[in-house]
Amino acid sequence: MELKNKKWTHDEFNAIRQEVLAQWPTGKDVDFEEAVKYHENIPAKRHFAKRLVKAKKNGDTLTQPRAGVALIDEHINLLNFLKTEGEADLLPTTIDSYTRQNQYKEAQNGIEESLKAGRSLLNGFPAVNHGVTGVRRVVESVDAPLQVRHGTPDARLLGEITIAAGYTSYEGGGISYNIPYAKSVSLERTILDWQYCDRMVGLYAEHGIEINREPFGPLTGTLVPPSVSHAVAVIEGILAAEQGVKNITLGYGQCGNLIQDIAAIRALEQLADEYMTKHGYSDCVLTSVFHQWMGGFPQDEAKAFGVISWGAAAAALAKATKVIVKTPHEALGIPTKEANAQGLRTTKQMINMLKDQAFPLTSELQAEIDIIKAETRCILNKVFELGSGDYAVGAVRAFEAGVLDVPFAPSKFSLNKILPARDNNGAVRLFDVGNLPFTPDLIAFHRDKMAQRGQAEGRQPSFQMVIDDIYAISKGYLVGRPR
Amino acid sequence: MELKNKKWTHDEFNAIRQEVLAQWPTGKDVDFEEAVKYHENIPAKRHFAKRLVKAKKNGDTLTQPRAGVALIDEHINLLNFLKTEGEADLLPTTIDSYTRQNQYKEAQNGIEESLKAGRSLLNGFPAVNHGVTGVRRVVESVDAPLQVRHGTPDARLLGEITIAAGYTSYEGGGISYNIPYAKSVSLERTILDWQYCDRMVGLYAEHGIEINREPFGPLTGTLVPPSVSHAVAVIEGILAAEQGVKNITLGYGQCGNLIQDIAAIRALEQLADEYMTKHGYSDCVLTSVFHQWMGGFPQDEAKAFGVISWGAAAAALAKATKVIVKTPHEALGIPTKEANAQGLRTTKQMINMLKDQAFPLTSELQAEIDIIKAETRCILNKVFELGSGDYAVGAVRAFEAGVLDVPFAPSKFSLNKILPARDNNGAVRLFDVGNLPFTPDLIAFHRDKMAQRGQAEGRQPSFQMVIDDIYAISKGYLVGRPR
Amino acid sequence: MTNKVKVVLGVIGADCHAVGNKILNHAITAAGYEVINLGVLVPQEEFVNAAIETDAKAILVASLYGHGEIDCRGLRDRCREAGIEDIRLYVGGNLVVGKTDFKKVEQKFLDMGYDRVYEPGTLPDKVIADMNEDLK
Amino acid sequence: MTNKVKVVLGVIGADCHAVGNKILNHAITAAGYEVINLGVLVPQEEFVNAAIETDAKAILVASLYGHGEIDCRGLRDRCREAGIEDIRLYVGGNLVVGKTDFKKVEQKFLDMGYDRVYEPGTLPDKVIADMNEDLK
Repeated sequence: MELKNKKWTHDEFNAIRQEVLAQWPTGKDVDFEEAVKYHENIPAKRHFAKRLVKAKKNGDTLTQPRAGVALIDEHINLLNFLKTEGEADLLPTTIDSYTRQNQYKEAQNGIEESLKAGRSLLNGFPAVNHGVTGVRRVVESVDAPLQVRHGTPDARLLGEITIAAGYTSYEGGGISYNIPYAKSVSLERTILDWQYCDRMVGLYAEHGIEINREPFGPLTGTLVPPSVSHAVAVIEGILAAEQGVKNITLGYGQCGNLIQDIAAIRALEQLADEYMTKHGYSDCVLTSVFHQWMGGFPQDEAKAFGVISWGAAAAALAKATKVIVKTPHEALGIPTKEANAQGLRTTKQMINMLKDQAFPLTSELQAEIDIIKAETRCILNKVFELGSGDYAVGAVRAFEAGVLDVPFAPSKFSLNKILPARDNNGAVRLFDVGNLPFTPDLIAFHRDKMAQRGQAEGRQPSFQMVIDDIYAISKGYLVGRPR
Repeated sequence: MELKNKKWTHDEFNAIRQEVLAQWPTGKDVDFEEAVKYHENIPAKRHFAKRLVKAKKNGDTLTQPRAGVALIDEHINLLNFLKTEGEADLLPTTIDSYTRQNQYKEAQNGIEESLKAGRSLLNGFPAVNHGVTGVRRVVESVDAPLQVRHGTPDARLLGEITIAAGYTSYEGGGISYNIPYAKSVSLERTILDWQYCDRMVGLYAEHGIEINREPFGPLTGTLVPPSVSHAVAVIEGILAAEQGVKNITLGYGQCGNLIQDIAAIRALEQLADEYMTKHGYSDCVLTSVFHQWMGGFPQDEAKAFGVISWGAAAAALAKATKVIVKTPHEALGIPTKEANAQGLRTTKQMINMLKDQAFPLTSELQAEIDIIKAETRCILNKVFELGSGDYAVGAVRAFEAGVLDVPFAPSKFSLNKILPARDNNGAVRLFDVGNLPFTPDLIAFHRDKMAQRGQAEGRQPSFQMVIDDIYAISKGYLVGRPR
Repeated sequence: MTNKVKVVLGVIGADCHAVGNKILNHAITAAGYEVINLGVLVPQEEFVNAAIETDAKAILVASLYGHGEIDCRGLRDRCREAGIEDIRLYVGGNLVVGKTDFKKVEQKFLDMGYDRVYEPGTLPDKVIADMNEDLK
Repeated sequence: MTNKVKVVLGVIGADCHAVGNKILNHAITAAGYEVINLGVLVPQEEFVNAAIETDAKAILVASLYGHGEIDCRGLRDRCREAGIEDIRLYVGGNLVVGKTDFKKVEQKFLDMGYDRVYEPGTLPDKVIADMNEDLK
C-alpha cells in the first residue's frame, strides 16, 4: 500500500484486518459488530471522550496515572486502588514492553513467570495475550474511563483487541510511537500501521462509537523543544482526523520553565485548531494533555514530590485538559501502587488549590506563545511542502532531511542533529538547530539565548551543557550550571 | 515608664535590666561585656544577618524549619539532622509554650518529665531554664545561623539569655507576639517589653554586634489580608529601628493565591523601604520572610506535600529572602525530625528549580501591589495620626478603635470586627472591613470582589463562607465553595 | 432565662490557638447550645469554676500545641473534688508531641477520665453529633 | 589502527530508553575507550557477536524498563559457549519491577555472572572509574 494522507476505503482496511487478527490466536475473538453493541452500553461516566469534553468545558484538569501489571486480577486491583486511594479521574492500562515489540511469546512467558513468582515480572499489562475476554474483565471491574498507553510501533492487533474489549481511548501515533520507541522500523511502515489504528477508530465512529485518540506528546521526554513536539502532534492529529477520528487529545511534556510550559499548552491548542480547521477537520474535538517532568527524577522522595508538584502546578495554570502524573519512586523504577497513589494525591491537591487562579496573559507569555507558533509553523509548512501537500509523505521526507528531528531518539530514522539546552531562565532552546527550517530571526533568537547563558556561566554551549541539563533536575536544579 | 516611640536611654534600660535578669536564677549568668566578645568570634557563616544580606544580594531564597525539644542533646541532634538531612540554610530554636508564658517552673517540670519519659513532653526548647551555658552548648554544636522563634509576649529574659549565649537572630514584636499569642496582656505592656528587646539588640549594635530581628509576619495565620499584617510589620520595623536595631526581616504568611502572594512580598518590601526612609531609619537593612501556609493542612502526607510545594513555589517566585517551611505531618501535630527534613527537601527542590525563573511584573500583579499598598497606607497613616505622630501610642489607640484589627486573634485587645474571606480567584479579601480606615474606593473593591464570589456560588457572604474557607485547604481546595 | 443546655468551652494551659475555638463556639451555638467560651490560655480551675457557676452539662477542652498530656491530667479529679463528678469531659486537638497512634492517645485520655477524645482534624459536626447523643 | 580498550555498550531486550545510552557513549568515549554502541533493543546474541568481532574487554548492559531479570539471565553462559568466558560483564539501570532493596538485586545479578551491578541513578563517572580499575 502506498503511503499517503488519505482515508482508507473499507476494502483497503478489511483486506489488512484479516492479516492483523491472525497475528496471535486471541485475534480471532474480535467481533466488530458485537464490539459496537458492547460500546453502546458503556455509560458516560466510563467514556473517555465524553469525560474530556466535560472537563474542557468546565476548565478542569483531570488526573491520570501510568500503571500496568502482568495478571488480570492484580491489574484490576491496581487500577481500583489508584481510583480510590489516588483519586484518579482517568485510568490507564500501560502495556508491557514485549507486547510493544509484538513479542507475544515472551509476553506469555512473562505471564507464566509472574504467576510462579507471585509478583509481576512484566512492566505492563499484556493485553493481546489476555484477549478480548480477559481485557473485558478489567473493563467491567473498573468504574472509570480507561485508556491503553503503550509505545507500540505496530499496535494494530493491540488496538483491535482492547477497543473491542471496551477501552474508550487509545494512545499512540505513527511518528510518536516510532521515533522514541523503535530503532530500525521505517516511518512509512509505522505511519501506515497507525493509519490502520486510526481507520479502525474511524470505523467505530461511523457506527456512532466515539473513541478518544492521543498521539504521544513528549516523544523522548528529554529536552524536546515545544515546537518540535507540537509539529509532530499536529501532523499526527491531521493523520488521525483524515482516517475519521473525531476526538483527539494532543500532548506536551513539561520542560520546567513555567512561562514556556504554559505558552506551550496554549500554543498547541491554538495551532491544532488552526491547522485542523485549515485542512478541513474542524468537526474533530480537541483537548490537551500535559505530562509531568519526563526526565530524570531525584531519588529522594521528598524532592520527587517537589518535581511532581511543579508539574501539577504548570498543568493547572496552563489549564490542560488532563495531566499524566509521576510518582515519588520515579528515579527508582516502577512504583508501588501506594507511591503511584501518592503522586496522584499530591497532584490533585495542587490542581484543586490552583483551579480558581487564572494565569494572566502577560507580554512574556504572549512572546513565548508567538515564538513557539512561529517555529512550529516553519516546520509544518516545510513538511507540507516536502510532501507536495501530503503530511504523511512529508513527514517521512522531513525526518530524512532533518526538518523533523527529535533529540535523543533511539530511531535511526531521526537525524539527531539538533541539540537542545536550557537558556538562562531554564526554558528549553536549541544551541544547534540542525536542519530545522527556521527563519534567520528564529535561529538568531536561539543563538542569543544560548550566548546569554554561556556568558552567565562563563563557558561555551557544548554537549557537556546538555548532559548537565539532563541530570540537573535529578540533582535538584532546573538549569545544569557548573558548580 | 510612659509608652512612646523613642529610643530608651542607657539609664532607662539598665534600671529595668536588673529586674529582668532576676526573674529566674539563670538570669544572673548573663554578662553583656563577655557576650559581646563571644559574638565577635562567631564566624560569618553562622551569622544570621550576614547570611540574609548575602542571600538578598544573590536573589536566593533560604530555607528555615521550625524545631525545638525539651533537652539540650536532643535539641542539638534535631538541629543537626535538619541541617544535614533537611539541607536547611537557617536553623531555629522554637521555644516551648510554658516559657512563652514565663512559666519557668512548669517548663522545669516539663524538662524533668521529658527526662523520665525518654521523649520530649515540651513543644519546644526551654532556653531560660537551660541558661546561657546550656544554650551555648547548642550554639557551639550546630554549624549554621541560629534564630530564636517563639511567641512570647514578655520575651525580655529569654532574649537576654539566648542572645548572650550567641544566637544571632530573635523573632517577635510587641504587637505580633501579643495579639495572636496572649489573651489579656495589654498592648502598652508588650510594646514596652519589646522596646526592651529591641533596645538590647540596639545595645549589641552599639558594640558592633549585628543581631537580626524579625517581627512575626503571619499573626494568626488565618486568612489575614496582606495589608493588615503589612501594617503591623512596618510599625514593628519602625519601633525596632528606633531602638537601634539595624537588621530587620519583615514577614508575610501565604494566602494561597499566587498573584496576591507575590504582590504581598513585593508590596511589603516597597512599603518598608518607603516608611523606614521617611522616618529616618534608612540605615536599617531590610529582608523578607515568606511563611508557607499557616492554616489547616490535609492529614494525608501526599496532599500536604502539595501544599508545602505551593508555598515553596510562591516564596521562590516572590523572591523572598527566606521561607519558613511546613512539614507533611502538619495536620497531625508536632512533626518527627524525618518529616521536618522532608518538608525542607521538597522546598529546596522547588526553590532550586525556580530560582532562574523570574515572575513577570504583569498588570494583574501591579494592580494587586497597588491595592495592598493603598490599603496599608490608609492604616499606617491613620495609626500615625491617632498617635499624634507616634507609632507606639498610635498602635495602642488603633487597636482600640479597630483601625488595626487581626482576624481570629485570641487577644481581647483586638476588636475582631473584620471578617476575611476569599474572592472568586482565591485571594483573601474582606467581606466586613470593620473599622479599617479604608477609602470608599477600597471598601467598594472588597464589596465587589465578595459579591462576585457570592454570585458564582449562589449565596451571600456569611460566617459560613469564612468557615468553609478556613477548612478548605485541609479538604483539598483553596476556596471553600459549597459542594 | 434560657433553657438551652450549657457547655463550657476553652483551650487549656499555655495554649493560645484561637481559630478552632472561635469556630467551635460558632458551630455549637448554632446547634442550639449555650456556650460559655473561656477562650484560650485557660487553667483547669477556670474550667471547673465556670462549669459550677453556670451549671454546665459538659466541659469541652481543646489542646492544640502538644502539651495536652501534662495540661489535661487531673481535671477529672478536680471536678470530683468540686462536686461535679458526673459532668461530661470532652477533649480534642493535637494532644501529644509527635505523630502517635491515635488509639493509644485515646486510651490514655480515657484513662485520665475524659469521656470523649477527638483526633486532629475532627470537624465540629462530629462533636455536635456526640453532644446531641450525650447531653440531650 | 587504535590501541584503545574496546567495550560493547547497549540497552538489552525490548527496551528503547536511548538517553542514558547516548550519554554513556559520549562519556566513555571521552574517557579514552573505543565504544561499540549497539544502541537500544539489543538481543543477547548481538552483544556477544559484537564482543567477539571487536575483541572487546567488556560488555556494558543497560536495562531501564524493569524486565532486566528476564532479559539478562543467561548472558554469561552464552559468553562461555562463544569462547569469551573471561569478558567483563557490567549491568545497570532499573533492573527489576518495583522498588526493591538494591543489595538483593545486586546479589541476584552477581549470581547470574555479572561482575558489576549498578543501581538506578549511577552517574557515568562511577562506571568509568570502575572500568579504569578493571580494564586498564
